[in-house]
Amino acid sequence: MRRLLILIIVSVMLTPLPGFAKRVRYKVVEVSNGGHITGVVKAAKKVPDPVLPIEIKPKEDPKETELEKKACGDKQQALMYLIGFNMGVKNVLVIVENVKEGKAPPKKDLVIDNIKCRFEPLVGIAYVKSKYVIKNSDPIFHNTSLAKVLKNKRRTVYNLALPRQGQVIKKPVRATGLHEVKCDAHYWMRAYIFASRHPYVAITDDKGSFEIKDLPPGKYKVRFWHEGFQDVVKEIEVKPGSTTNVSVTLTKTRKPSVLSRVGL
Amino acid sequence: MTVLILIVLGILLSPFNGFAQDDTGKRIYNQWCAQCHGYEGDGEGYAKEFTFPKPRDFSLGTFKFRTTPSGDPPTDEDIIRSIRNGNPGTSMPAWKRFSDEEVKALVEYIKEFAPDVFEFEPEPIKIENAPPATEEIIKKGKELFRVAKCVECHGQHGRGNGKKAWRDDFKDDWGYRIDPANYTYPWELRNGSSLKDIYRTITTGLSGTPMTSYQDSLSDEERWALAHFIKSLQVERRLGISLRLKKVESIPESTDDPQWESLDWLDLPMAGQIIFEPRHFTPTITNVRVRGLYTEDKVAIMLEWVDKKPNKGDDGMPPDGIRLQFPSKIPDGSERPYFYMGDRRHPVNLWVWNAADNLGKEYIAKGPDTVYSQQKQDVKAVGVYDDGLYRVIFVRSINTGDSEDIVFETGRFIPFAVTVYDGRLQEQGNKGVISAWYYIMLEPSTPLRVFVLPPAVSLMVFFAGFLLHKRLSRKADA
Amino acid sequence: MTNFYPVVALLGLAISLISVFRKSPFFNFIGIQITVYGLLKSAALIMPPLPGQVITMYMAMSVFAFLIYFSIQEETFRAFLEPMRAVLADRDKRILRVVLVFILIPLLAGYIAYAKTKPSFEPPVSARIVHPEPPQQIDFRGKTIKILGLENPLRKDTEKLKDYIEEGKKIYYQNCFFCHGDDLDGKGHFAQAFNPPPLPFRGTDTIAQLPESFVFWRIAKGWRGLPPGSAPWDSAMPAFEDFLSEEEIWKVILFIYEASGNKPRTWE
Amino acid sequence: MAEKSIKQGVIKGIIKLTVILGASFVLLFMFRKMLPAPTEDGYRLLPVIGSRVWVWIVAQLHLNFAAFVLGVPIFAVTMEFLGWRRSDERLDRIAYDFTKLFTLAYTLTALLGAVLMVSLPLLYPKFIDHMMKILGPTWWVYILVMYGEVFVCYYYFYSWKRMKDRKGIHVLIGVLLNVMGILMLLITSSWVGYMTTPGGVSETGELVNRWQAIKTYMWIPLSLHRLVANVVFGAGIAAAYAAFRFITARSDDERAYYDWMGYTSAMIAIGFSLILPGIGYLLGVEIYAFNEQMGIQLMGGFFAWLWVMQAILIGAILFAVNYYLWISLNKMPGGQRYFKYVKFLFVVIFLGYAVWLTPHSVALSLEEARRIGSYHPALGKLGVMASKNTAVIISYLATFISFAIFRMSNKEPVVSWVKTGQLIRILLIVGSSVAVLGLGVYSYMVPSVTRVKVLSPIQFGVFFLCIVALYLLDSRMYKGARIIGEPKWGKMPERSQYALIAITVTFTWLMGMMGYMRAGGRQYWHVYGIMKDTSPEAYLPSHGTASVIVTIVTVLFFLLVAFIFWSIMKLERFSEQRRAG
Amino acid sequence: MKSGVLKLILVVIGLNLFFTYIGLDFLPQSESHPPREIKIQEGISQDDLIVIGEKIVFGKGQCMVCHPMNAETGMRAPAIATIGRDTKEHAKKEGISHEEYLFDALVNPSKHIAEGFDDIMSPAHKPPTSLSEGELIAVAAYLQSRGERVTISYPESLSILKEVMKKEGGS
Repeated sequence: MRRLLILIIVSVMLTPLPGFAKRVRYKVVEVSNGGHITGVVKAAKKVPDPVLPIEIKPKEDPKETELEKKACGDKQQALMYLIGFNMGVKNVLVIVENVKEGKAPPKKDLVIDNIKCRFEPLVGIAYVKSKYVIKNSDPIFHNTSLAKVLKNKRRTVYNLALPRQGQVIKKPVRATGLHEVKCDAHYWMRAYIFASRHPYVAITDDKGSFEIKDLPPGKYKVRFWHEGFQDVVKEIEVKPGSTTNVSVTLTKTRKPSVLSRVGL
Repeated sequence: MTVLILIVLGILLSPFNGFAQDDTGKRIYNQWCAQCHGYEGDGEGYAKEFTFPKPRDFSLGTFKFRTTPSGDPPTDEDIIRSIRNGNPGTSMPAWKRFSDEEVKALVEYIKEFAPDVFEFEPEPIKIENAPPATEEIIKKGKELFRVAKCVECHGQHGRGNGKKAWRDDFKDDWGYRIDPANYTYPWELRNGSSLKDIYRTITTGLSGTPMTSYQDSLSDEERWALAHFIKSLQVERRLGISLRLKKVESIPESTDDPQWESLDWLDLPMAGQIIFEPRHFTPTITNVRVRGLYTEDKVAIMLEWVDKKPNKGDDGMPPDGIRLQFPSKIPDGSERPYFYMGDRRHPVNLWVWNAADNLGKEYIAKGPDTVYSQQKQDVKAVGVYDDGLYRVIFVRSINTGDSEDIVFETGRFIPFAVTVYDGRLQEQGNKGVISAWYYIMLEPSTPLRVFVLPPAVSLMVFFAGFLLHKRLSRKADA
Repeated sequence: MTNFYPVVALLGLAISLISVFRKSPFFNFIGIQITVYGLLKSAALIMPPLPGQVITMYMAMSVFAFLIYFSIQEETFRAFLEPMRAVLADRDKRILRVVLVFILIPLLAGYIAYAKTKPSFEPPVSARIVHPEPPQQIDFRGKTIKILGLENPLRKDTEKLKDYIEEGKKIYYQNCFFCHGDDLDGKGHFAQAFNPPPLPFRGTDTIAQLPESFVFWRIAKGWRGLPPGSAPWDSAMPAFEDFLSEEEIWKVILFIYEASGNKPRTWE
Repeated sequence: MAEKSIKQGVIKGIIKLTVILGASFVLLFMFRKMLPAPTEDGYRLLPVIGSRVWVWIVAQLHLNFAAFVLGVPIFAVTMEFLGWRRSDERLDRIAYDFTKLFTLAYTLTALLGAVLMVSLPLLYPKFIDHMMKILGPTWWVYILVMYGEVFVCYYYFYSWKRMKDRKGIHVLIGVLLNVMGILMLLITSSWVGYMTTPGGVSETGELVNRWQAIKTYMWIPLSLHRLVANVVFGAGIAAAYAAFRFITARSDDERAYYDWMGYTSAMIAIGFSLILPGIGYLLGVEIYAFNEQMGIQLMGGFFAWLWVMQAILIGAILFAVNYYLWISLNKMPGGQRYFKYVKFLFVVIFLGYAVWLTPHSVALSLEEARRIGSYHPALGKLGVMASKNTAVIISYLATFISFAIFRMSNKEPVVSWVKTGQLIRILLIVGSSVAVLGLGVYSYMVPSVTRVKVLSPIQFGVFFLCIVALYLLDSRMYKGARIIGEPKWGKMPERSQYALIAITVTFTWLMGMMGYMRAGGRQYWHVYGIMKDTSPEAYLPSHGTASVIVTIVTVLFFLLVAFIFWSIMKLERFSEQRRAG
Repeated sequence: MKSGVLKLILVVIGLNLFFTYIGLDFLPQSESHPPREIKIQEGISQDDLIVIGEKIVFGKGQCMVCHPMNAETGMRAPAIATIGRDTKEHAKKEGISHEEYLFDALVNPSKHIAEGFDDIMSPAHKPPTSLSEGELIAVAAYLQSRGERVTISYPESLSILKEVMKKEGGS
């Protein structure tokens, strides 16, 4: 009888809990014989990779301006459309969406390095509970502003100043979703990071191929994101122990904000 | 039977925990905050276009004024502080009227607009053992001011006119143009102007704006030194009603003549012109400083105000400028012309200077829309813009002989008012930033009676005392 | 500075208590005056400081009243005058007399004369009539509206009252709040720039004392409508007949009464 | 003077009046010929001081003397009646002295009236024609009543000695004299009432109904207010006379008599002044009823600050009265017992006066206004009518208690229920003051219309009830009480007499200022709403200029009164030598 | 006895002076003057002319029925606030003097209709408004004062008004 009593009390207590449950999106669970996804991302046609003109605005004291001109030069290869001879597109984010449960995300910090007035890497993946490691390897002042991309606004998550060369700041990864990294001192610098709770995210290599392992079986949506191409979403079915192949051709291009910032 | 009790207990309990989300927060929010911050907390209230800076959009989840490191959500005390003390320089007032419970409920309701941001428990930074302000700490701070690149946005003298501030993508997360803070005007600092406030702003940064957090890039001592230096830039604001003009031999020509620094000054708090069409609700200039002196035949008045971006009238915007207003006749009774542009029965003199042609012009105004220039121009004006600060000197002879001009007299309270224009916001004509009537007084040489009367009075009192003494002592002996 | 005044008040009290025991009404009088002055000045701790003019008035009255009080009974009056008489007349008090009567008091009188005659840099403060009497009627965009005895027409249809107040709130926060304050306490964003400062609507001294048609006249005519006694040339109150319609003005009046928790005065 | 026969005295009086009236008519006729024609909108401007200021001074002097001449007889007749009933020779002597006072003052009042009668038609011909057209007949009635008044007055004075045995009839004559006085008061009040709140006339000023023109809004309340004010003023002048004689008295018994006379007249003055605020309130209500805007202008607009001045003056009067009563405790055997209450009463009146003095809107300098906003929370609270009413009532209550203490200080109650009697008294005092204070505080929370219409009258009611109850209680408790000793009349320090004179001077000055406000009520009109004042002096003078003019009037008035007092003393000395010689 | 009377006089004079001091120093010193009766006759100043004009426009003339103070959408006649400047430009375009244009606008309004408005105004000197010549000049002066320097004055502008009246063939 008492057990019944406890059960009811707990159930009553739980009623408001779904309010909290909603927040816990991803349950870490042991995946015995998960399925795998591999594939190649190709571009429909060769798109020339633009060159970003760099214009150093005069600083308060002229010595600084010279230093900055020497460090950053006057133009920079955008490295936006890296399309191999097999039309494979590099730096495409492959994101498996609405994953309810799966392996725990790896403990791997993402290093974001300000080097030669550009962010290294251009596209990266960060995992919740590990850290961003923001480095400034240039002799000049950088400030890294990392913000989550919303519909037409951006929510700043971190906004850190790195005045000295070799400076390193570590910050925990908390907010998930696609983030855009900018430097308020140099308007042409950019980087894109996808922070995720689960390991089922991948970046295509220079041949455009990628591989995601040990997915619990089930129906998923896979999103292919590239800064220069429109997003493409594919429905897939993962069967235990098998590898499903997903290949996509990116056709419609789009103009990322950095180009308008540099005036192209 | 017990099952029945249990079910009843269950029903009873469920509304109880429903109680936690009762609606005092919502009621207060909708009654006193929604008109600016919007009923959905997205900053789209109907008072939005009458405020500058724009009301906070809570739904985006980014909070500028925090005691927590960059990336963390604000603590409840942070939001309570913003509600309780308001933000200087904005139209967010200090809400003292609500009880603590009400404010707590209000904070809970506000946090509901961006729930995912508040999932983590933030731990605020520690602000203690602030070193005392010493000469070399401030010098160190000045050095850091350059190293940490504050100069780029805040300018050499911290007036918020750094070169980088003028790129068109210098926006905040909400998509509005934003100006770097002007450290010299403490009453404009949104996050507070005390040493601790400045230290806190440097350490946590204002996320959502280009103001970065230096918590990791500068050590505590460095940040305290920087805070001390910034605090030392703050100007002492002297609000008052009248200004004395000293008599000197000759009027210094250039604006940075040290003689001007030695003079007494008066600060005029400015407000947008909201009385006549076109009304101006969102001015940026909040203060004009007035100094003055006079010689045997000339009067010179220097006006000083901070304008973060100079508009010379050649960039498609109207030029920056200033207008000094005097009644055309020193009023004897208490009757005066209307404080903005006079009225039909009491015309006013306008001394106008603008950055485009940098010379003084004289106008007569009998109301906001009847202004015409004078045939005989007697006012000379020279203006200089240096690192964010406009300094304009108007010089005119005390009696120009022109019937329409005011004749200055020593020892009399002469009303004056100021209208200032910042070209960047298309301010011209009636769309400007105005002040109320204030007074200048040409300090008279102390009149004779000040030397004659007091000794006479004390002599008389002495004599009366003596007389009393004589009478009483005679009575005492008798 | 202000927390120094309670000490002054206590000092005065001590003097008068001692003098009551030593039976010298003169010092008792001095003690009481100091106490009164200390109390008046230390009122600034619990509320905004009393203006200068009011303190001088109260002090003058207190000196006059206590002088009378000590002159009621013959012996007390004689005892009261005794110290003064002694200083002026007695032989043994010669040095005190020379110092006090022949040096200090004349100098003090001279200083007061100097303070009064030296050119003061405080401009003349002219008392302003805050609630001038309203005109009998005003013409509002060509239509004459009778002010005396007029009630707010919108207050009658009660079921639409809620929406009127809501619309009034919208009008208030688009035309008035930057001077009269978000919380209707007269501390808006522009309040500090205008002299006289904008009126607060909270408290029992402003709109609580006024009928709604008076407030309508003030809003419609703004500074233009004020009689000379109320210094219209300083008032920054715009004439809202140029910006708002008649109904909008009535609605904003409904709102400011509702939000400030005051009841309008009815025409008796 | 008393030896003349009644007939001779009366004829002398009538001749004097006819001579003055005749002379003024002749003068008027001559001047009208000699002086240049008035401007076309009907004004002649007096060169130096301006015609308005001249008429203001003469009218106010004439008014002061009229109040004196109409107030004192009421006071004299009551004294004679009491003297007759209680066969107290002193009361009779005082009545005789007062009659002497106002008989002498008659000539001066008549002279001033004549000057006024000449200057008004000359300086404001058009206005006087209009007034004669509307209220002409009342003017002739006025002259008739004046003759009646003079006849009865002289008869009443000269028959004093002869009709010693037929006192009843003599008192009746006195009453008739007063009736005449009141009639004159009514007639003159109707003129002023018509000017400020006109009635019975068409828009363009044609007469519609003369009775309506007389019976205007302001007529009765103004007459009532003036009647009571006259009594208070008459008693005040009598007190001043007594003080003057006390200072100049040579012998002790003379000093004792005039001390007693000063005390009685001062108490009567203050007794009647208790009613004045009530009637003033009535007058205010009638003005509001006539025209809302005039009411607001008097209460809240241009004249708002004058009420602060009134507060200062009445406060000073109350202070002086209490001071006089407390000093007179010295001369009462057994008065020492009550001195411990004096401290308490002093504090109450001091605080009441402080609250009363707090101005509602204070002239703040800019910094103060910026710091505390244009309203000082505490001062704002004290400056409002609610607190002022409460302060007035509490101060009057304290004055009454000082009076009661004085009256019973030399008596010992012998009635059985003394203990309960004292208890009741304390209960009454504490109870009523708590009630008044409670009502005062409550009236803050209540909308202003209930405060004005309901709470203030209740406060006044509680106050009156308490006073009446105290009075009855004391008279019952002290019936047949043991007298510790007769009050040593005459043993008063000179300062107390200055207090008496201060009361009268303040009261006269206040009358002058209130006249300025009543006249100001009709702003720029001769007759409000009907006849515009288009003369260059049509503006309302500032309170400062008004104070200066009122001071000139008051000083002139007291010079003339001093002349009367001096001439009475001279006559008495002369008749003494003749009797002694 | 002598010193007693002296003190007496002192008290009387002293009190009076004290009350005068309060009256002069303590109370606000403001006189209230009657509203100035200004009539349109020879030698009237331009300012008074404008004041009368304004009274007529906002009062008897009933102009506010169609002419709003500030330009607003859907207004049936030009806004008054800037009418002085607007009519000056139209007059320059039409090549006639500003005064003539203003009188025309009042006496025969249909002659110059600003674009975007239609011909709905009745002549101001005819019933129902039936303004006198002096009043017409006053109104014209007020309209000119809204944005331009006033050149109209009484009686100098009478000649222009008469001439405009003749042309219109009016009374």
